[in-house]
Parts: sequence; structure tokens; C-alpha cells
Amino acid sequence: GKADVECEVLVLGAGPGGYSAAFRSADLGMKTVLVERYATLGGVCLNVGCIPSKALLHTAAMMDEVKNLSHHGIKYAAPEVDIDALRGFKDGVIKKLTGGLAGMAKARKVEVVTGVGSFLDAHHVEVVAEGGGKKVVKFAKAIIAAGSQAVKLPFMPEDERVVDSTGALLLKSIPKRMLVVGGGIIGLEMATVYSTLGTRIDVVEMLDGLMQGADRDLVKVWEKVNAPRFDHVMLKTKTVGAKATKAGIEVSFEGEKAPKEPQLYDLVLVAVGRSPNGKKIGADKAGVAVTDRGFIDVDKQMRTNVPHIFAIGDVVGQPMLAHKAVHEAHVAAEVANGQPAFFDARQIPSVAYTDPEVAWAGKTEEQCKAEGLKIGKAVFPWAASGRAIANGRDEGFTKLLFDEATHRIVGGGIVGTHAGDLISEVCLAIEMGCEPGDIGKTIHPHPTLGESIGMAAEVFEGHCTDLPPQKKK
Amino acid sequence: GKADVECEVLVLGAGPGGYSAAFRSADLGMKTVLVERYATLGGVCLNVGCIPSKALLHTAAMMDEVKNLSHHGIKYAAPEVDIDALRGFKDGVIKKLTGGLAGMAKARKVEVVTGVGSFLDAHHVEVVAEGGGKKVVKFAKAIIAAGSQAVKLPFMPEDERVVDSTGALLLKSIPKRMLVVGGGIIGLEMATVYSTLGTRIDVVEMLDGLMQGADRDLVKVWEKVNAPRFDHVMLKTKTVGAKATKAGIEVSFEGEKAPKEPQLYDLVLVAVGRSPNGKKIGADKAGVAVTDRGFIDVDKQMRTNVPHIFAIGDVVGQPMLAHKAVHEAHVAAEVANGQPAFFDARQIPSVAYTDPEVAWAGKTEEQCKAEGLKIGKAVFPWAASGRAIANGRDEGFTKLLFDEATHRIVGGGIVGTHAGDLISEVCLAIEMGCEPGDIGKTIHPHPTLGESIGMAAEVFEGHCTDLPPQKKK
Amino acid sequence: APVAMRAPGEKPIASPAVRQRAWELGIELQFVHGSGPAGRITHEDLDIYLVSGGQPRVASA
Ligand SMILES: Cc1cc2nc3c(=O)[nH]c(=O)nc-3n(C[C@H](O)[C@H](O)[C@H](O)COP(=O)(O)OP(=O)(O)OC[C@H]3O[C@@H](n4cnc5c(N)ncnc54)[C@H](O)[C@@H]3O)c2cc1C
Ligand SMILES: Cc1cc2nc3c(=O)[nH]c(=O)nc-3n(C[C@H](O)[C@H](O)[C@H](O)COP(=O)(O)OP(=O)(O)OC[C@H]3O[C@@H](n4cnc5c(N)ncnc54)[C@H](O)[C@@H]3O)c2cc1C
Repeated sequence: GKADVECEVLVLGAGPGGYSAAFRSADLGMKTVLVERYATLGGVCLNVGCIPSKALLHTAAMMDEVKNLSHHGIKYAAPEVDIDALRGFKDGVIKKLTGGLAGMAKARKVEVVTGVGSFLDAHHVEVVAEGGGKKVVKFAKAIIAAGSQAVKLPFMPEDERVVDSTGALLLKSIPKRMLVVGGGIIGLEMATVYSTLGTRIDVVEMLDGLMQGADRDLVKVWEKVNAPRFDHVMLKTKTVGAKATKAGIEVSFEGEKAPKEPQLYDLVLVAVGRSPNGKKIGADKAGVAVTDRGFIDVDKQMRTNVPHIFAIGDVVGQPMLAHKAVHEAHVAAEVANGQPAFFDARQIPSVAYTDPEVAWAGKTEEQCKAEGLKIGKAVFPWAASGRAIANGRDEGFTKLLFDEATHRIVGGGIVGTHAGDLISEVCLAIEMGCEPGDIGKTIHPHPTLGESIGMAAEVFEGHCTDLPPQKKK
Repeated sequence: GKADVECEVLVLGAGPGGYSAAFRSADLGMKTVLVERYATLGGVCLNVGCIPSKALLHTAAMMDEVKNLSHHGIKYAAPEVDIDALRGFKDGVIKKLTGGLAGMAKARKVEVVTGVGSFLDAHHVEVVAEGGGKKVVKFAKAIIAAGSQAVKLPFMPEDERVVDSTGALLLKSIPKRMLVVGGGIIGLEMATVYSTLGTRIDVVEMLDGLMQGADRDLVKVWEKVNAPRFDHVMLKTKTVGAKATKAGIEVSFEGEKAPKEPQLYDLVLVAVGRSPNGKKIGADKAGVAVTDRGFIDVDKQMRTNVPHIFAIGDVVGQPMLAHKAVHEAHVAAEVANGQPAFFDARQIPSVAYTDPEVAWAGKTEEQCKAEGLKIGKAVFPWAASGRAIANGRDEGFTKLLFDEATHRIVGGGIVGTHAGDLISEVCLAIEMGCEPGDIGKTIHPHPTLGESIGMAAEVFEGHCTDLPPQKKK
Repeated sequence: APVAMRAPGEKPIASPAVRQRAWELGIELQFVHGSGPAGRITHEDLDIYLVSGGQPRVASA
């Protein structure tokens, strides 16, 4: 077919997966085209995901910390909250990062084609710009990074008081009562922000616990600290109907913790999961197989069933996380370049950037149990951490899981302030196949939260002298 | 000789070195006596060092963070500062920890003998209690953990407005003008606390830079952020005299940046180093050799020249850091128990808990240069870190140093908020002998400050897609 | 006597746990062949060194 643009590598979608794949491709010397529907690069993560949520969460965490300072003799009056300025700060953060991306694309001579892309065949993508203009891009290889979008609940009314995470991040106002539908990380992060700003929160979750995927012992600590944020935590409960009235959104529930009467909310956040965009890109025309749910299956080299077409990021499967997308992106670009790269991570960490943060990496205890893997568990409670006590935040703990047979670390979890930064060491330890002695004999600086990881490894060996004597094994 | 108490292991001094040695000894089944001059355990670190300083520094960091919040639309009025309550918080932190230690000693059946201990011979220590009561302890093995104390300047007047770090931590009042003599970590940490509370600071340092030991590129970032705290930073300058007057302490200087006139201060903090307590424990009577400067030399198993007497912590040499003391303590106790332990750390991290924090581990660039070690340096600037930008604190950077010959990591440094927690991963990487690929291919969670370590490793390989394209090597 | 495989003063690459075990076994890592990337010494390398009667396995160059 005829083409307006030709390239070696076409990348479809400019989220963290897409831009990383495009940049790596260009760095490897391949002529690269990046197709993105929106005017700014960065995808969900930078524009309406990871980054804006963390900007607001940092602000919220600091506001909560100010309250703690009153126990240290430092008393602040309630702040003046200017949500326009807060929104402005958040938008500034996004702009700085997306602007940086645009500059880096240019510096790499990655050609960005703006518009909705759709495969015409196994070597052509048609891009339709907002005004209707069309361009056909011919490619030797393609990397699909079309990402995912929020799942909608069919019975929710079309109303500006019913939002998904994107809407919640707009922070139009501070509602009095808010319902969060779905007790996963994204919902709980937004609940944290709004509740710190003064909103009373209800959360409804079909399953029997919040923050699924994390071990219950971690979540329990979070729950205890966060109980004051919530009026009702409705587990094993379904949202079955909603009606927009002048007074608010009237939501009715069914299930174990369901209130009998419908409840009235000023804002309803639907955060019940994300569905992949695999079905919306004309993949069939290129011969790329898409699952019923919209995922695209790939091998260890990120190849789809069509060997010169790769896929990465949210569109290839769980966990839908930016850091997974980026590492997959590098593999796809390198393989497209003919290098023998492959994706073989032993662990992909998860973090809930709540307050306290909850982070875990490698296998969870639940997973080990399900797999029948015998593990030794070692816990260092932050109540014995000098730094945590000095910070006035000693509710957390650090947990490491070791394979009983090999004595290698297989997983770990941390709940406490900055857990998301601390988990990195656990990630490295898992990839390196560390034994308890490797971690415990590594001198960690005192007094830090990080040393809790070293101490947990010492606990496994029964050697920790910052805890009461352990029973002999 | 006759003895009031007999034991297998006597530990002299109950700082982090001493209590860890005693607890480990007891855990290994040895009858253990712990001799400490003060009523509370924990030594310098818990009572007048690491812990109280960090409690105040955390409070200071939060107060500074509140100022940043005004750029996010959250405006607080100046707080009411109740320094009695702040001091009370700090004292409460200490009490919680020292109380914990007392409980753990009891649980381990470690006998604590309170008083000043001094060797009578190679198997006896005499302990003189405050009231004058004496006890003789007979031991099979001894571990000396007598620590260090602040160096005094002979020409400083005896005056309550002239203090060492212990005096500064008392936080009796908030002076208007304060002089910090000595630009090391301890002095700069205290300067941070006082300046946040409202004090104007001068600092005087004989050498040509603050925070010696850290690479200059790290310090530079700290300097830039902290410049507003200081009226005068007097490098290559000596304090030569001081006079107590009614108006304040009048201090005169000589050197490159010395003001001509003597300067008047409300408080002078002398933080010019710490000297080991080796000469004050009758070591000669036990036959233990002490150097002129008061250090006790030991081998890899922490043995002094007298094979059944060990020494650990500040008293055996630099770096004088609590985490070094603890790891040495475990080795000493294990060797005393007949185990083949040895101290063989590849790195001992240092952290300045200033704002931003500065942390480094393994070899510094300066050290590599001095040793003639060819290294490759990789830097990830936090200006490209989504999390740092979202936190409103993107001034820092993460640096990794790799041996050019072996491609192993030999060191690293971080300047930025929470650098002290982040450096742990670098510590582990050095001990494990990681290559750039080990660190770069480890999936770090996004968006965290910790991922800057993974990115720096990618920078070394020229693979980082979160920075502008790198030049080909 | 075994022949050193490394320059004097060169620290062999081995994790803390491997170093500790070598010390316990009285093995000088200096003389142990490292089979891992860039000569990293693993537990298996210590095992081989032991069964070979303390003779350094010459790298199959
Ligand atoms: C509120 C929220 C918070 C989150 N927080 C975190 C977090 O803290 N950490 C984390 O790791 N993950 C987080 N995530 C998940 C993270 O955002 C995703 O995992 C990540 O963005 C996936 O990257 P991707 O490149 O696969 O796809 P996406 O980021 O979804 O990007 C896909 C891109 O493709 C474009 N596109 C799709 N189809 C077409 C087409 N046909 N033509 C042209 N362009 C197209 C889209 O416009 C989009 O820009 C969060 C998500 C949300 C919603
Ligand atoms: C202000 C300040 C901040 C610091 N911050 C940090 C930090 O953040 N991180 C860090 O790692 N290090 C820090 N340090 C250093 C740290 O405190 C020391 O490295 C650590 O305490 C050394 O432990 P130690 O067990 O060797 O000795 P010490 O803690 O000095 O303990 C020695 C103990 O022995 C007792 N003793 C001495 N002689 C006798 C005797 N004859 N009879 C009976 N008892 C005796 C003393 O009373 C004391 O309790 C800081 C120090 C100061 C002053």
C-alpha cells in the first residue's frame, strides 16, 4: 500500500510503555514513529495516573503529618486550602514531565504522529487526527502499547458527580460525602487525598478485603491507621443501582454490609478495574490475536503471534503497572533490533501510595501458600525501629519471606511511611537470589527505615539484637 | 582475685556496640554482664546522638515541608512552637527506646552492673558506682565498647552558652545567632534543627569544604538548598579565641574567610570531632594496647592484642557510626563463643540527615581517584524523576560508581529527600558485587525515588529512556 | 600450594553469605574459581573447591 510515512519501528501509544519503547528503538538507531491519540505524551501514567495521583498524595501526606507535629510541640492552625492552586500545582507537575518527554522525543528524532491509530494490515497503520486528517504509516516492525482504560459500571447515571479516576484527579471541588466503588489501590489512593481534604468516605468492595493482592497482615496495619477516614467500609457488598437526584447520587447496595436504605453521595468514584485496549486498534487486520477480554498474548520476547509485531504494557496483561510496561518496552525494542533480549523478571513490585504506604515484591504469603511453597517468614516491627519512633510513625513492619529449602529470599512486604522507596532493596535482593546472611550482613545505615530490611533478615537467622530474644528454632 | 560477680562475657559500655554484643552473647548461651556508667542503656547513640538528633530533624524537615506546601495551594500560618513540648517529645522517644533496651536485657538475663568500669587485670574489671560502691566482675572474655566523647576546644570558656552536641540537643532555648564550630555531619545536623526553629547560623571549618568525606558533587546540592540557613560559612578558617560576655560569646577567627572583628553569638556549638575512650578504662592493666590517640587496634575478628579481649565500635576507629558498632558487636560475640565469624564488610554507609539528606556507601569518587581505581560514573538527576517532581523536591541526584575493569559497583551516593533510606539498596548491591545489569534490570516500582537507582544503572549502560539520549561510548 | 587466581589485594567477588561460609570452611577465596558472571564465586564453586581437595579449578579458558 501507499504510505505517508515509513519507518523501521512503529510504536502505537505513548504511555510509559510506548515512549520507552520508542526511545529505546531510536537509541538503537532505528527510524521510529510514535503514534498517540492525545496531544501530550506519557499516556495514563503521566497525564491521569501515577504522577498526578502522587502529587496529590504527597500533599495529603504532608497535611496529615502536620497534624502529628502537634504532638511534638509544633502547632499549626488549619490551613487555607486553595484547590485551584492545588490543581494548578498538580497540572504543573504533569506539564513539566510531559514537556520533558516531548523534548526527549525530539532529541531522539522520534517522529510523533498525533491521532487514533488502527492497523490496516501487518505493515500499515492508519492514523486519524482529530480534525479527520489521515496518515498511513508503513512499518517494518510494530510495538503495540495501547494501554487500558477504566471499566464502567453500566447502571451508573451519566452525571458529572459520577467519575472515574481521571475525573477524581480533576479535583473540581471537595465533596462532603464520597463513595469509592472498588477497594483497590487506585480507589484507596483517591480516598486518601479526598479524606485529607475533608471529605467523609464510604468504600464498597465485592470481595472480602480491601487492597487485594497484598498480604492481609500488611493491609491490617493500613486499615487500623486509616479507619478514621471512613464512615462505612462495605466488604462483600455490591453496588446495584444509582440514581442522580438534585441532592446527590443515590446509591443502593446489596450484600453482607449493605445499608438497607440507598445512600446519598456528592461524588461517586468508580474504580473497579481497568480493561485493556486490545480490541480497539484493528489488531485483527494485522493478524494479531486478541483475547476475549481484550488482552494481547506475548512470549518472553514480547512478540505477539505475528513475529514482527510486539506488544507491551497494560495491553498484554496483569499487573497493569507502569514499571512493568517500561521494562517490557526495552525488551521489545531490543528484540526488534535483533538483540537476544527477553523479559524474565523474578518480581514486579506493587505499591499503594496511601498513608502509610503498603509495598510488596516477589511472592506474597498467600501465593506461597497457594503454590505449596514452604517458606520461613521473618518480621521486623517498626515499634523497635529508632527512626520510625523518632518520626512518630512506628505502626509499620517489614517482612521477608525465604524459601525453606533453598534459603533464598522469594518475597517481601513493607507497610509504613516510605514503604514504596524501601521495597526497592527487596526487589534487588530477590533478583540477586539473596540469602538471609547476604541481607543481614550488609551494613545498613542507622537510624533509617531501611535498616528494618537488614534486621528482618537477622530475625530469620535468630540473630537480631534489636528485638527481644527469639525462640531457638 | 576475689569477685562479686562471675561471667563468661563482660561487655564494657552499653552503647549500640555494647548492648548488641551483650545481647548476642546472651543469645548464644553465654553468661553475660554489661557494665555501663549511666543508668540508661543505649550509649551516645540512643541518649545523646543518633536518635534524639533524628527526632528533632524529622520535626524540622516537616516544618520546612509545610513552607513548600504553600506552592501547592495549602497555606499554613506560622506555627506556635512550644520547645518544652518539643523537648518532651524527643525525651519520650529516647525513653521508649532505652526502656525497650532495659526490658530486652532482662529478657535475655544479661546482668547490668551500673558504674564506671576499669580493668584490674586480664580477667577482672572493677565497677565503681556513683555512690562509691565497688564491685569486682571476673570474666573469661571481655568486649570493650567504651565509645567516644566530644573533643573540647581548650580556649572555649566554661559557659552554658558554649555546648557540645549533647548540650545542643538539650534545646534549652532558641538562640538568635549561633556559631557551629566544625562543618561535619553532627554540626550541620544541629544547624538544620536550630535554623528551622528560627536561629541564624554561622559555621566555621578549618578545611576547604563542609561535610568532608562526601563527594563534592553531592555536597554542592545540599549547599545550594541550604544557603539561606547561613549568614556566614567560613571555610579554611580557624576559631582562635572566645570570651564570655554578658551580651554573648565573643568569638575570634583567623583564616581565609575570617571576619576581622570578633563575632557575638548567643550559642556556640563545638562539633570538631569525637575522641575514643580507650585510655580511660585501665586497659594497660589488662595488657590491652591503646594507641596514642586512644584507639584500640583489633583484627578482623575484633580481637585486641590480648586474644580473649575484644573491642568494637567508636573505640576501635573510624568511621564512628552506630551501624558499624553493631555489626562489629555481633562478630565479637560470635568469636567469643568460638564461632568462625569475621568482619569483612565491603562498605559502611554514611548519612547526613540534613534536608536534603546526603548519603553515600562504598568508595567515593575521591577515594577511587586516590586509589587510582578507574571507574565509570553514572548519574540520574532527580529533575527527571516523576516522584521527586511530584514531591516538589527534585534538586537531588543518584550516582553509582562502577569499576571499569570488572563492571562491578564499588560505590554510590545520593543527595535528596530520604537519601538515607534509599542508600540501603546501594549497600546491598555493593556487598553482592552487582553489575549494572543486575540493578538496571531489577524492576523498581514507579513512581518512587528508589527507581533513580535502577535508572542510574541504566545510564551506565546508555539505556535510560527517562533521560535525553546519551552519547555512544 | 595452591596458586592464587587473583592479583594480591584484589577482593574476589562473592556475596556476604558465600564469604562467611568460605571463612567457616577455612577457604581462602583468593584461590577459588568463580563460575558466575565476571568471576562471581557461588556456593557451588565452594563445593567444587572442596571436593577437588582444595585444588583451584583452572578456568577452562
Ligand atoms: C489513577 C491511576 C493511578 C495509577 N498509579 C500507578 C502507580 O502509582 N504506579 C504504577 O506503576 N502504575 C499506576 N497506574 C497504572 C499505570 O498508569 C499504567 O500501568 C500505565 O500507564 C500503563 O502504561 P501503558 O504504556 O501500557 O499504557 P497507557 O499509559 O494506558 O498508555 C496507552 C497510550 O496509548 C494511547 N492509545 C491507545 N489506543 C490508541 C490508538 N488506537 N491510537 C493512538 N493512541 C492510542 C492512549 O491514548 C495512551 O496514551 C495508575 C493508573 C491510574 C488510572
Ligand atoms: C549528636 C550525634 C549524632 C550522631 N548521629 C549518628 C547517626 O545518625 N548515625 C550513626 O551511625 N552514628 C551517629 N552518631 C555516632 C554514634 O552515636 C556512635 O558511633 C555510637 O554511639 C558508637 O557506639 P559505641 O557502642 O561504640 O559507643 P557509645 O555509644 O559511645 O557508648 C559507649 C558507652 O560506654 C559507656 N562507658 C564508657 N566508658 C565506660 C566505663 N569506663 N565504664 C562504664 N561505662 C563506660 C558510656 O557511658 C557509653 O554509654 C552520632 C553521634 C552524635 C554525638
